[in-house]
Amino acid sequence: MTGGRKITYREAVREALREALTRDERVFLMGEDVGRYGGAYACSMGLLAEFGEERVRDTPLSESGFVGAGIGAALGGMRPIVEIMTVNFSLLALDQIVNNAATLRHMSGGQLSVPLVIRMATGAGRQLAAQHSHSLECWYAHVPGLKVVAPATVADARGMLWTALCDPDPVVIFEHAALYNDESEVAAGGDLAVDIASAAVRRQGTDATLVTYGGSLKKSLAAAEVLAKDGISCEVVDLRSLRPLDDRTIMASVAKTHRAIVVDEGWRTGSLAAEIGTRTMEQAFFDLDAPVGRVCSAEVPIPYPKHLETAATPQVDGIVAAVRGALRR
Amino acid sequence: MRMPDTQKVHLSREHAAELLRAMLLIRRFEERCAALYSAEKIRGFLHLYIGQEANAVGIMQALGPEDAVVATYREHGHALARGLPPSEVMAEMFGKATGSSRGRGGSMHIFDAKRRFYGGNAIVGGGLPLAVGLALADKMQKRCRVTCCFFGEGAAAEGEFHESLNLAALWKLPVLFVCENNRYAMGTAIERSESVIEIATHARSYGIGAETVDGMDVVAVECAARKATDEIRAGGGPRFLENRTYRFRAHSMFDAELYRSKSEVEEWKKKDPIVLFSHWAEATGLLAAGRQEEIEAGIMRDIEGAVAHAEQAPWEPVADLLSDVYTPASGGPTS
Amino acid sequence: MIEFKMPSLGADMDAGTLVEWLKKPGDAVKRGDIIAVVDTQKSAIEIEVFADGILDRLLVEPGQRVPVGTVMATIREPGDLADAGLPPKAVPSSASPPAAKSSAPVAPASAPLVAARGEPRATPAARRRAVELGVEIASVLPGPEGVIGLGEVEAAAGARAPAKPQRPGGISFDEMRKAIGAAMARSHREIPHYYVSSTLDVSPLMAWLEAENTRRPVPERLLYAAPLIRAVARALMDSPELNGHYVDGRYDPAEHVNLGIAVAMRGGGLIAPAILAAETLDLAAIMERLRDLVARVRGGRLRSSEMTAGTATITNLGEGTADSLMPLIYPPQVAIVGCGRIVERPWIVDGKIEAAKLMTVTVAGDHRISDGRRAAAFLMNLDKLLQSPETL
Amino acid sequence: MTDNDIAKLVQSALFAVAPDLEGETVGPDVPFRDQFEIDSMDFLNFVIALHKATGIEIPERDYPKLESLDKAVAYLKAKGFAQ
Repeated sequence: MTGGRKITYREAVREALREALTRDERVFLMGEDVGRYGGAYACSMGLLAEFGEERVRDTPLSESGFVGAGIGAALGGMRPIVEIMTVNFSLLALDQIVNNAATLRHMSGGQLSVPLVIRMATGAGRQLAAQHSHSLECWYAHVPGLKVVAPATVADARGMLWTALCDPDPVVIFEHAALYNDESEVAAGGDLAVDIASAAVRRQGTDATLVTYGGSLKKSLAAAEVLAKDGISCEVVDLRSLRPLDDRTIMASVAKTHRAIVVDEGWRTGSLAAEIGTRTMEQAFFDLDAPVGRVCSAEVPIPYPKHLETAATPQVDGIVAAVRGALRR
Repeated sequence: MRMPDTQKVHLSREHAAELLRAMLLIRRFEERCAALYSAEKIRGFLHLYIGQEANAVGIMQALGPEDAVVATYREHGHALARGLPPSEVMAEMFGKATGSSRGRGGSMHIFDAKRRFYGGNAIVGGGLPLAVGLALADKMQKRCRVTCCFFGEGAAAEGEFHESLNLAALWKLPVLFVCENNRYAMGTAIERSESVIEIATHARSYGIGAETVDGMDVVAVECAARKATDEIRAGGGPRFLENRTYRFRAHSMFDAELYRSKSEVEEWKKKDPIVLFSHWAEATGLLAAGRQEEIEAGIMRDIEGAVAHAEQAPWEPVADLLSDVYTPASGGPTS
Repeated sequence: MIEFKMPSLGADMDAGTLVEWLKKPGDAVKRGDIIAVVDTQKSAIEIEVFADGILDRLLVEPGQRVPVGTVMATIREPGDLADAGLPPKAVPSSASPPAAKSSAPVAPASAPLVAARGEPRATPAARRRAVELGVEIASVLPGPEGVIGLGEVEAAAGARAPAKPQRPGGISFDEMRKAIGAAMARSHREIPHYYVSSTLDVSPLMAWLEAENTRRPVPERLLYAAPLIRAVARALMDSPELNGHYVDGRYDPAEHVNLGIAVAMRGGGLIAPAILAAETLDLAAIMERLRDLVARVRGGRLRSSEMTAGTATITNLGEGTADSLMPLIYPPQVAIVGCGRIVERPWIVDGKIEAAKLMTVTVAGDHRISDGRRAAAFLMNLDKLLQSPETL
Repeated sequence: MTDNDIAKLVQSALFAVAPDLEGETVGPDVPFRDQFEIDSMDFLNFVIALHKATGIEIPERDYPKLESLDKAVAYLKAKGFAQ
């Protein structure tokens, strides 16, 4: 990319936060340890000094309270960004997200909007065991009234926040914790907002479509690379938006490759992969030359030891095997 | 009935008539709702406010149009007290398109954005964080407004109650917490659900100025509310009122009331806020003879008008089922 | 209640596609009535019913492809009440393994599907492409894991002659070839063939025929195939070891000669429907049957009994072809008679060289049932019959 | 009746006995047998069809005169089937 510069995913999130706080006075960041500590994943490091305590607001450990306060503040005309440390903790705020943020517009007959952005870390890979490693994105993607996005690249991490803030409805952003150290070039300056409603084809291919998102994108790309050496050409679709799902991009790819494998770090049962598989059956049945494949997490709370954590979550080998299975070779 | 301690309330004849009118409107409106429920015009849950009218009416006297109200699923009383037109509230009870929430909410979810009436929350305790956030927005935008949050004593057992009190106190937010302690969390008596039955104690433990108020006395409630909102507007942070009150009707229409005795209900009915207030006002000459009948007649006309409106109002077409899930401009998903 | 099942119309048939029902529920059916038309790999076949009764329920819809043995309809016998209960299983139990899957599968989701016996496991994309390309899915050779995918369909389409993609009745050349291949491979693999041949003087036959045809008006003229068939049928009646079915290690000689007539199809391929009880028919009747068979082979509609009832087969190369052939037996039959073209050659009769019309006839027999001596006796018998055509 | 009409009649007789050939182009001077793998039964049926259509008796020895489209047209004309 010309004129680009190399930054990490974490820096991208931080830049996006800084940009948002600078561009719009109504924006403020709120969450546990976002201020003095600098954010559990150091995404907001330095922002407190720059923007002050009012706008970079440390909260008590009360997820329901501060997420609900974020909803109230959004109703009151602010543009809050609420950070929840991990998706596991977000369950304490599920009431506010599902019963309030997602419903207020509808329940009020269209009178209210909740322009709230909730960010949270998700996913396994750092040996944090069963209360810090899960991928529950699909629980949120299940809920009408919410929008759910998952930036899988540094550029998306840099760009999606602003787009989310511009949205009049609640947007939940899932940042896979294993991505924060990833480094990549992003365009310098300009309007970095990216489309959060459509999927991106990250690699073109002809033999099989890998549908994935978030932390599984790089594994899927790696698998595609392995398969390419054997002459198997994979198309890799990065969903980016988990709600709404961009059916059109998925189905266009399946129509081309005739095989779909969904790579999803969530548990298989009731997963996003299940949803995508079903939609593919509904919309692209006659394009399919193999059953839709799924590479998901094993049905177990994510274990602590490295080898078990690895075994429990989607890996390159498993993706490669699933593609070969679909191709019957 | 005793005279209020504070002399801040200037009870003009006009104001007394207004208090009586507001309480009677809720009472008669809800009595009509009960009948309409039996006639299957109103469905779902219906939690009547009858007996607690003094709370909504008294508190609203202290709030201006710029202030916000967050209420519970018993909020038709609060909505009427806040000034929502009875016809819109009734249409909402019916689920009609002209209802205050276009029929999408029903009895538990009455909203009115222009009157800053934020529902209508059917999750016990769920409204408190919203009120905290609304107040936070006001404070951050340096607007001198109060957000008043109604909830029952049952909410004090919820985590969100404590999280919200803590946050509001921590950030000195302009919230008026109003606990309508009617002694029953659905069918569970306060002694069986709360380790501390004086709910105001919790607020004080978070450093919030709190008062216990006779919730059957509309003047007492108004006085306490005026004092609290004055302190909030002066930048004193949140205040907390625990209004001791009682609902005369069952929790909802499906409640056999096995958890309380008839004699207890009868005992409380002696403290009926409308009867007490009207007798007192007549006795003190604030309410002329025959004035109440006049007010009643006007209310009945309003209610019949509201029912007629609700009956005739259109249903929302099924074709619009998916509307109001996302803001249209945001291009929300339809799949 | 009688179950009307998808019949097996040949050794090589494992499934068929219903083309149409010719009767509807409530119709009375008699033994021998044709009630359905089924597409096989070879032809559209009219299916007869083998019992009297009232057609009760139709369980298979036109266009549906079902394995042999699948109950396609139920027939109420006189005295049966209408079936008020559950419909019989549409697929015989042996054809549908129970899907006993664990509720908590740990295997990858892309584990192969369990297919019913005989059902080609073709992917949705393959099925659609097959329709687009005019390829019958059953004719496609499955790929790895027994699955017919896009690749297999496209390969099959690419291998096919492009000029005439379809037989009448929608039968593809590929499919025909595959069916013949399967049957003949089985024949070659399972049947120990022996061959015996003789060159027969058919001059008297041809002379007689020419005289006959001169006499007969055009519509009544005979082909030499007619007396030949009659002579073969009569000779077979005297050779029970050459006329019957060998099934599961048991030989069952036939009472009649249901003589399969190998009819070549334009563009390649062969089909051998039978003339039933050929030995009982006179020349005119044989000629009529032959004409009818050929017409229906061309038009793509044969009867199921014609496809299954053959007890022996004759294959007659005809004019402008070759002198002799070594045919393969069509299982479960045990013999086939191959006739070369008629050629005029020098021939010694009573020590003198004469010009004679000759035909070399080869019998292929099944060594499990008979030996060459039996076939030789048959040929001698046939020769004798052909020398007196007027008696045929 | 023109040659063309007679040729049409011959063709329809051919297609009547071999419906699977319907729509094929019939070369005028190539023997049917070579073009379409016509066998003796087909040919006999073809002769019968011509006979029925024209009423002309066609002796067996004349069969070779009907082996192609041009020849068949010429034969039928020679037999007086033109009026």
